[in-house]
Formats: sequence, structure tokens, C-alpha cells
Amino acid sequence: MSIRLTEAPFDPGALLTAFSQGRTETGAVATFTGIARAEAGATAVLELEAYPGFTEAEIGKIADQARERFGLHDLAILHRVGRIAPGEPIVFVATAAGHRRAAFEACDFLMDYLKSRAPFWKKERGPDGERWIEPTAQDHADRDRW
Amino acid sequence: MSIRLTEAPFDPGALLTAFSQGRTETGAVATFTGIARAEAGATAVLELEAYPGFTEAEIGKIADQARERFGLHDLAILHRVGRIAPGEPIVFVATAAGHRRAAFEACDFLMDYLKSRAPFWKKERGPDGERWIEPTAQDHADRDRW
Amino acid sequence: MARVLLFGPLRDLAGWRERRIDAASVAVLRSVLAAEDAALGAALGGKGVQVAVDQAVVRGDVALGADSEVAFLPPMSGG
Amino acid sequence: MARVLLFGPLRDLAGWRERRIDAASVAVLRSVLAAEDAALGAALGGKGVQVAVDQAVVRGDVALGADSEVAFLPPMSGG
Repeated sequence: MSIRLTEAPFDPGALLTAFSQGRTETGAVATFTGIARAEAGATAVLELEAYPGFTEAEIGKIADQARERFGLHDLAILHRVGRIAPGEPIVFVATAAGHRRAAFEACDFLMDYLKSRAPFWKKERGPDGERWIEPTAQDHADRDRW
Repeated sequence: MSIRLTEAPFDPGALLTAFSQGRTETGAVATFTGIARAEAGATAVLELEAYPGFTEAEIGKIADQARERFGLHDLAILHRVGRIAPGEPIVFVATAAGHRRAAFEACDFLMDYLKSRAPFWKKERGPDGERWIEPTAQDHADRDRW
Repeated sequence: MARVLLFGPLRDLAGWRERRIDAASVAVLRSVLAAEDAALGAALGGKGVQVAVDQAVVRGDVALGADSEVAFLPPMSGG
Repeated sequence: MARVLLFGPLRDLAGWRERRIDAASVAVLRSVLAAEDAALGAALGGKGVQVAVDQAVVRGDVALGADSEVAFLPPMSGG
């Protein structure tokens, strides 16, 4: 199980390559990559702040829940922090399980947590200045499905 | 949109790298990689047969449905045919959408179709000989969710 | 001479995957195949076996041209 | 001297991210901060602001040691 934060841009494909190798008993690997949108042409730059150590530990508690609940063989989470330009990946989640339903559901569950309650503080800098962002009503509704 | 069959082993990570690049308006990329399991130590080798041309066209019809139904920006499907050793990827599906719910659901939908009704014929060669495989009851139940 | 393709268990049963056979229609083709291999003939009419002519699934009898491709598709297993 | 950390909007409001402050407890620390910056003092007691001591969330007052790390965590936005 790997849970990491990074200030540098990353390639989700390289992470999937590493994650999927050598798995003779794993039938299913699901991944999710969240990408910073340009928001219809507005050149918004995201700035994500974490509390190093605390943030990984809190994510780790939910990851342990996911491993137990969905019977995962493994999981990996990488989250960008700092300034993120449009088109750059923000978050990558990979889950490995015996069968695909568990892999999909665990990946979905982890993303709902990461987007709604994980210890990050998010600022958007656009042409009209900057603002701190709260989870959307949809993020909360997604989280409440579990 | 890309729908391909291949007789050669492939790296799902390389496909995700290509698929996720240059997407400034896509917020969400979901992928699924199906891997041939060793089935608890039995050295089973899968052999998958397709009807080249027909198989891609049939998958393409479902892919068009998925694009419409989930509002996808793009999708990619690569499916192995021929002999597949344990631990090797069999299928890769990637979906790109504005938001994660659509990307996840479309990927899930496509996999349920691919595993239950796509034009493949699957043979398993194990220590006790070879046998043709039908979709499992679970595969049919998964497909019926949509 | 239609190009006839067998897939999956039908191929194993027949012992061939592709042949050229002279037949004016799918029904005639079925008769020709059944006459030389009764087990195959029965299997081609089995439950869930579909027929594609020129890569499109057809039902009932269909006329075949000189270059038609006829595929017998047993129940699909998924990938 | 506890190490005091502010995150997100609290950092912007205070104009600093990290300071060393002498305080025997979280309650004393709140008083010290409110005395020098009333707006910050109010914000630290605002709805949904959590306090972590040595990276564990605490409720109510907690004694601080010489090397304690105290973090004020405004509502988390998710990633």
C-alpha cells in the first residue's frame, strides 16, 4: 500500500505500469486520475495545501477501511500539492482486487473521500483573483452514498 | 475513440499515459485493467478468439452507447486475443469525462459488456486439459444492472 | 465459393477454422456441411449459434454471393 | 515553545504559516493569538476549525509540551 503526496507533476501511466506488474493473483486493477480542468477557458491555477504527515495518515485510515471493506489486494494513492496548472493530473488512485466489482467500488469510494473530506485546502487563482474552495454539494452527496 | 485487438502483451500504463495527455477540459479519467489470474496456483493459460473486424465493430456499437449515455469525452479499449499467460493483462478500458461519476460508470458499463456479451470465445488450458468458458452468472447479473 | 468461418467450440468440433464452400444460400451451406459431418451440422443449428454474413448477423435464410463471408458464431463468452 | 501551524484560509488571514509560541496549553495559546490578532482569534474558534496536537486531532483543552506541534485546521476541502 502506497500513499504519497508530491509537489511535482506526475504521469499516471507510469504509476499504473508499476502498480499492475507481477500480479498473478489479481484479476482486476481500477484506476482514477483527476485532472485540473481549464474551466471553460478561464486560466485557473489550483493551489492545494496539505499537512504533511497528518494528511497521509488520515488518508491511510480510509485506505485501511477500503482494503477491509472491499477485500483489496493492494492500493496506491498519489496526490499533488502546491500549484497545479490546467491539464495536469491532481490525484491518482489505483486498486487491485480479485474481481472487478471490488476494484471499481473501492476506487470510487476512495475518490469520494479524497474529494470531499481529505485534509487538503484548495485555492483557485483565476482572472478574477483567488478564492478558497469548499467541497460541492455533489461531493458531499457522493460521499454519503457509502 | 480507439477500439483495438492485439495478439501481443501490452502495458496498461503506456496506454494510460497516452490517453491522459493533453486533456485540459477532461476532469476525470477512469481505467480498468483485467489481468489473467493464476487461479490459485493452477497454471492455466487462457486462449481468446475474436472475429477480427466483427468483434471491434460490435464493441464499437456499445462504445457509442456509452459515449452518449455518460457524456464521455473519449474512450479507449484494447483487448488481447490469442494465448494469454497468468499475470498478463487481458483487457484495458479508459474513459474520459468532465466529472468522475460519469467516467467510473462508463468504465464499469463497458467492462460488464466486454465480460458478458462481447464477441469472444474463451478457452482455458489447465493441468486437467482444456475447456471452453461461458460467462458466469455474476457476469450476467453485472450486465443486467444497466 | 463462400468463405466459411467457424469460431470457438464449433472450430474444435469441426477440426477446421476456414474453408471455401460452394453454396447459393445459408440453408444450402448448412445442408452441405451436415451431409459431410452430421455432428457439425447439428451443432451449427444449436441453441444460441448465430450466423453472420459479411460481418452482419442475419436470421433465417440468406442468399450467398461468390465472395460472401459466412461465420458461425457460437454463444459468445465475453473477454 | 510550541510549533504553531496554520492552514488554508487561516494562514491567509494571519499572514503567517508557522511560528514558535510559548503556551502551556491550547487554551493559553488561543488567548495569546487572540490578544495580538482579534480577527485571527475569532477565526480559530470558528465553525469547523479543528485542532491537532502532534498530528492527532484533539477536543477541548490540552496541555502543551516544549516540543508540541499545534495545527489549526479549517474545514477541509478535499483534494
